[in-house]
Amino acid sequence: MQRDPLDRDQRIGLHADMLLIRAFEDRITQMAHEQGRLPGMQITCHGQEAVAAGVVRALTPRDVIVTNHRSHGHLLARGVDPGALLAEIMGRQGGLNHGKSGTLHLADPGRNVLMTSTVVGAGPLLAMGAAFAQHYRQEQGVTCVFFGDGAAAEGSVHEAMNLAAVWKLPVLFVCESNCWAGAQAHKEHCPIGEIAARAASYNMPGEMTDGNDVEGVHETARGFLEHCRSGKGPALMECRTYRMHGHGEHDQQQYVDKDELASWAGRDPIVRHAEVLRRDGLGEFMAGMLERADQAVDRAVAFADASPFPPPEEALDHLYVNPILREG
Amino acid sequence: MQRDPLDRDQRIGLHADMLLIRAFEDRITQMAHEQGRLPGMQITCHGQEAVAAGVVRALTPRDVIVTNHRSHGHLLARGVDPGALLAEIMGRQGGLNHGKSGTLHLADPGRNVLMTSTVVGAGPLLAMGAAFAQHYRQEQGVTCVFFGDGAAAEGSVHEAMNLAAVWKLPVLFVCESNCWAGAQAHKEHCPIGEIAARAASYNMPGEMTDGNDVEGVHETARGFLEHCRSGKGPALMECRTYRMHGHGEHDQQQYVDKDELASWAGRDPIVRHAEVLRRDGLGEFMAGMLERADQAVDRAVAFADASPFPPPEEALDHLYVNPILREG
Amino acid sequence: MPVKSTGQAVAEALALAMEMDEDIFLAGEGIGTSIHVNPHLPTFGLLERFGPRRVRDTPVSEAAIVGLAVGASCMGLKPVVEVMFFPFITLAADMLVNHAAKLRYLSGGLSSFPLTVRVKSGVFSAGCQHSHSLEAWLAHAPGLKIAYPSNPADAKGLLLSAIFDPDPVVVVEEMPLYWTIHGEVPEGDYRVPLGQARIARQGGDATLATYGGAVHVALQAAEALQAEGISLEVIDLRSLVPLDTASVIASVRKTGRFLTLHDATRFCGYGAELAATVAETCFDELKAPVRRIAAPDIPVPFSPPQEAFYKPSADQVTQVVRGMMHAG
Amino acid sequence: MPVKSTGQAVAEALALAMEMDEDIFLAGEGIGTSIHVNPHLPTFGLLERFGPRRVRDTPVSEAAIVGLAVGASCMGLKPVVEVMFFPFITLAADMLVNHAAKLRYLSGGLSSFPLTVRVKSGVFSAGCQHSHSLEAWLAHAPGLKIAYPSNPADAKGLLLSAIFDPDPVVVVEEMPLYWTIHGEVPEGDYRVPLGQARIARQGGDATLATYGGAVHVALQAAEALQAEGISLEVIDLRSLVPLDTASVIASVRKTGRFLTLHDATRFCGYGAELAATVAETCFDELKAPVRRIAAPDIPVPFSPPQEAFYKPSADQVTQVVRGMMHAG
Ligand SMILES: Cc1ncc(C[n+]2csc(CCOP(=O)(O)OP(=O)(O)O)c2C)c(N)n1
Ligand SMILES: Cc1ncc(C[n+]2csc(CCOP(=O)(O)OP(=O)(O)O)c2C)c(N)n1
Ligand SMILES: [Mg+2]
Ligand SMILES: [Mg+2]
Repeated sequence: MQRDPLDRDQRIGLHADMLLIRAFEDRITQMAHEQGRLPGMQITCHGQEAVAAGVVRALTPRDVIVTNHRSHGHLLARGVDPGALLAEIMGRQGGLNHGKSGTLHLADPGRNVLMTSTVVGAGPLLAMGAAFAQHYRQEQGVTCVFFGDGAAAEGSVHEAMNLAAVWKLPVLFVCESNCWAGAQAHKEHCPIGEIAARAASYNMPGEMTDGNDVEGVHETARGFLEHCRSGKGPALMECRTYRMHGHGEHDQQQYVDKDELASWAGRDPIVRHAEVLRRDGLGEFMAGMLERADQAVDRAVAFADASPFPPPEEALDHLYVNPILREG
Repeated sequence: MQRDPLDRDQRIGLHADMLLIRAFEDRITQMAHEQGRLPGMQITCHGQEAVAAGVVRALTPRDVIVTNHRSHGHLLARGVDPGALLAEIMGRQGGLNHGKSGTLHLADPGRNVLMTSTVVGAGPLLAMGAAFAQHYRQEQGVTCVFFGDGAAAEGSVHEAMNLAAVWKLPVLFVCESNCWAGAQAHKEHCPIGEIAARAASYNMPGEMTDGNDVEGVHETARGFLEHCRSGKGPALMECRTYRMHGHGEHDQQQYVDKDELASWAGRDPIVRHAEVLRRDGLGEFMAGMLERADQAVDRAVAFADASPFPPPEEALDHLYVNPILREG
Repeated sequence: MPVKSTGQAVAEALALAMEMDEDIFLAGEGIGTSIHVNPHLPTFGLLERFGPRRVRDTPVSEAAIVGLAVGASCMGLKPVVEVMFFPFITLAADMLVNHAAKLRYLSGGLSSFPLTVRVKSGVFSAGCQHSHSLEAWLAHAPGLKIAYPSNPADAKGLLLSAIFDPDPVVVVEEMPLYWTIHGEVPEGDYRVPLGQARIARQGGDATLATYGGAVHVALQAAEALQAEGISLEVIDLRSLVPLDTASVIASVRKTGRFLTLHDATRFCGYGAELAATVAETCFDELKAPVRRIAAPDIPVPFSPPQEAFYKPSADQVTQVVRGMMHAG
Repeated sequence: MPVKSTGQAVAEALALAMEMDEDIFLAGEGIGTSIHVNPHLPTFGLLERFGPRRVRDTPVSEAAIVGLAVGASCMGLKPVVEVMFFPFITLAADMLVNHAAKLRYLSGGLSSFPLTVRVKSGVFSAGCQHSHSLEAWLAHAPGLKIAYPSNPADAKGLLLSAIFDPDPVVVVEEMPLYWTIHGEVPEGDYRVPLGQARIARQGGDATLATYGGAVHVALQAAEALQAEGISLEVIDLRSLVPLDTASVIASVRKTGRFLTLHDATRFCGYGAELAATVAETCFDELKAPVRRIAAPDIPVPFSPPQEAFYKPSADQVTQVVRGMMHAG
């Protein structure tokens, strides 16, 4: 497929997204170590920002996102308000989901970040259903689902790919292959060493890409999205990357080889992209970007801190559209 | 792999197995149309006998079989007593499983027909577990699981193949690809047209074979069993065949193309094999075989008819090894 | 009013709903092309009438069937999907309980899931992997609503309410009722609201609450008791969630005696909830202890006399009621 | 006796069992190599001690984990597998309920399934896809046994009984107890028989039956009530199936008042079974209506004040008991 090359604004935009994600998550990391500041566990995509930025920037507004426990990047790249995001992570009333979700199921249906499940492997099934609706209504939308390499072991992922392929539904399956599933290394759960190889058995295109190359990810995503949009059915894109902060901020990563970690640190997607931009004479456009990202995060923290906790009894709200009244 | 060619006794044995299965099931067909004679539905493997005979004859006694709703052939080829089998189908006390199972979950653990599930797609998971035990104990056994092409759409089958492959468990996955899953044609549930293609994505050998060629099936099974037995992990064998009697005896097959059915009738595995044997000068060894099969079935019917129904209150038995006593 | 079978009433509701609303589609295994040719089956003729866009046969993938409904409903469609038999609900349990039921809550009320799952229950000579009444499971999953009709009019009216309800509803259809129970069915857009029980028979001495096919067993028992001068009030709950607690309690306040009846097993069955609710609420009015009639705590056995033993009978009901009359 | 944490007690039971019997192996997600380094976790150190043959990290495949146990146990091994969190039991529900629980029955008693499933429950700031107490589901599945310890000694003793029980047992471990509850643990092969409740505190005015972490809430309430002159008997059920009905009833006969407490939601919860049983059996002895204290019928909310609202408190217990004292 022949596509227009990325223009300057697009390239700069990709970089800005990655910087915002990194800045936001660095603050999460910091806050996670302040006792009592953040309830529950914190899961960042530190090191994987290129996947979020590269794929999400390739979507149109009517395209739908389904994501998982490692969702900050997807949400921020989609333009979700960092304040509402952080407030949700903190369980506040002003959070995206009024504190019902917390850190693990962050969703912003208004921006078509339609559903988020922390049941590993569930996302692809939900996405298949959303894509069915797009197909049924003959809309031009595609549903893009992010899932981990570990998730690919779940039966649900197979069922989703199979049905999407049989019915030619517009699903872009994006596997963020970050070398780990919890404390389990990729080869311990995946006998062939890659997930993308499965695409052939569903008669859909599939490809392994360098997940730390934001422009490459973006290009690949654009190609696959065209495929999906043109009625040819789903596609599978695997992005090889690395989970730099362990499974979550509580993870000490004792089981991770230090050299491996260091080698991936040397491939940091932001540093790499900054070099590329500078090489291409675009260095000046990065000026002030970091500061702006930090300021956005400062505002988010201020907003979230100022947001009260929701009243306890509002725990009863939001379950049904037509509530059930029960005594007892 | 170089294997000894089949000797005469083996070839005749394969034929005898197919004849017994056909005779047994023809009687089932007949009885199914006698109102009130057989409780529940009847599912035959008419047309698929070559898979049962070909694969099961390739197993050693210590190899384990896990089967599904279409199990008569697997059981009979394994040497299960036709009388106990029929009695179970009729819900009698003298049945294989004392009437608890009935027609759908026929199992004979004493002959290593270890488990039978009629939850489509469950067998491969059970087989993976049984093979784990063989592997754990470093026995030489292989677990052979029969499942349908339709079953391959279930997530459970993916999970079973993936784990068996990662752990290199001795499972022979045998997909009886009989062109239908209920009233759904193969292409409606399988985007690539074959299940065997998936083997590659699990890094295991896989092959599509002619499921109506009993000697070919047998050879292929022997090869894959050697692979499994040698510690190299699982294998996937797909046998292309046809479900001649519809899903069950109650199925009128309105949705089946008559020409297709006729064309497969022309490929009947028993007729084909008889021709091969005759061609190879072994015709004389088939003399009386049909009669012997029929007599075995006559004896089975007599046994089953004579077996009483189990006492109603014995419905309470066999649930736990250490029963739970409950009031109420 | 025309007299219809329960199966025809379901089919009528499905057809009517699809005519009324283009956002409604059906999906499930064998709902379009079926191995059965039976005009009393609930999707009989719908594929021919509405075409394959709206009546979709799925692969054997229960998680995908419900996942499809969850995803598509979040996009605003109103999916009506079928899970063939109740035990297979286990394969879709994650999608139902962790997704259909929870995603609205997790979103903080931003999303909704107007989906309907139809599932067939009942005991029909197929053994325990096809028959297993798990309504108590669903009722214990906040976020779902559950309807369980006993006759054609309710089957139509409850299903239409379910389909147009903005929340996820599971409608349990007891398969044998499709062809055994006929009755008058109001024409047009007839709805039975979820959460309103029906007094199936008035009585003054004891209240029996039940649902589904067991309603007919209860009515038979009531008839027999009448001859002995005992007057049993039979409540057909129709909807298990929301439960019409008020009607049950009002009846018990009148009769002073309460018992429950269902084909599901006893321990932790739906009858426990009913009995507990009445015991909590009607302490002063009860003249005898509450009683529960249910299947014994075993899987459904196959052998016909044992299957009959499993299923609670009208005799059991009369015996228990007689005992309650003597108690106080 | 040495004092241990609940997590250490579990680890001790696992280690002891594995030393005693070579047929025992462990499998689950992250049970060997873990993202957590915490000596109070129940499989801490076991991989190092027993090696990867017997302590097996699995891919993220819950159906496969339980399928592994079913298949391996049918071959005579005694698998002890872990499903990480209770909501993920839904993904293994078919394997548990239609296979582990039913296959022995279906075989007519020819097979047995001496497997143990450990599953973590509890509320721990992760929201409703990680926290959902489904013990009532398991208790409603004939063929399973269920243990639910509240303290280190029982955690060890029940687990050892479960592992060596010839039937499938699910042991529910409330995760927060691992590190919050310490106690004396008998050394060596200490077993607590399944089906024997423990009087956690003697009392004469009312009987409260509960299990797991809620036992500590009940004891706290009992202490507070003592100050008011109300004496609450607290029964720690320890095993939900079999239920020690006799001990519960004996206590109610003594006190004349009965209430239940659990963290699971109320409607169709385990408390319904308890309340119904007592209402049926102790009609003449009850001085006040039975009462159930449970979580409201909502998913577990994330926001800390709402999570606290969800979980039944000692205050709720004291209030209800006070009310019962006034009632009669
Ligand atoms: C069904 C299910 N099983 C287990 C878990 C626990 N869990 C959370 S994340 C995770 C690892 C997932 O790995 P992967 O899919 O590769 O995603 P990553 O965390 O690497 O982004 C596990 C096992 C879960 N949330 N859901
Ligand atoms: C989990 C589950 N879903 C649905 C069914 C109903 N069912 C029984 S057999 C069958 C078709 C299976 O097709 P296939 O696996 O190809 O086997 P075949 O009948 O062709 O031998 C279906 C859908 C079932 N038994 N289990
Ligand atoms: Mg990963
Ligand atoms: Mg088939």
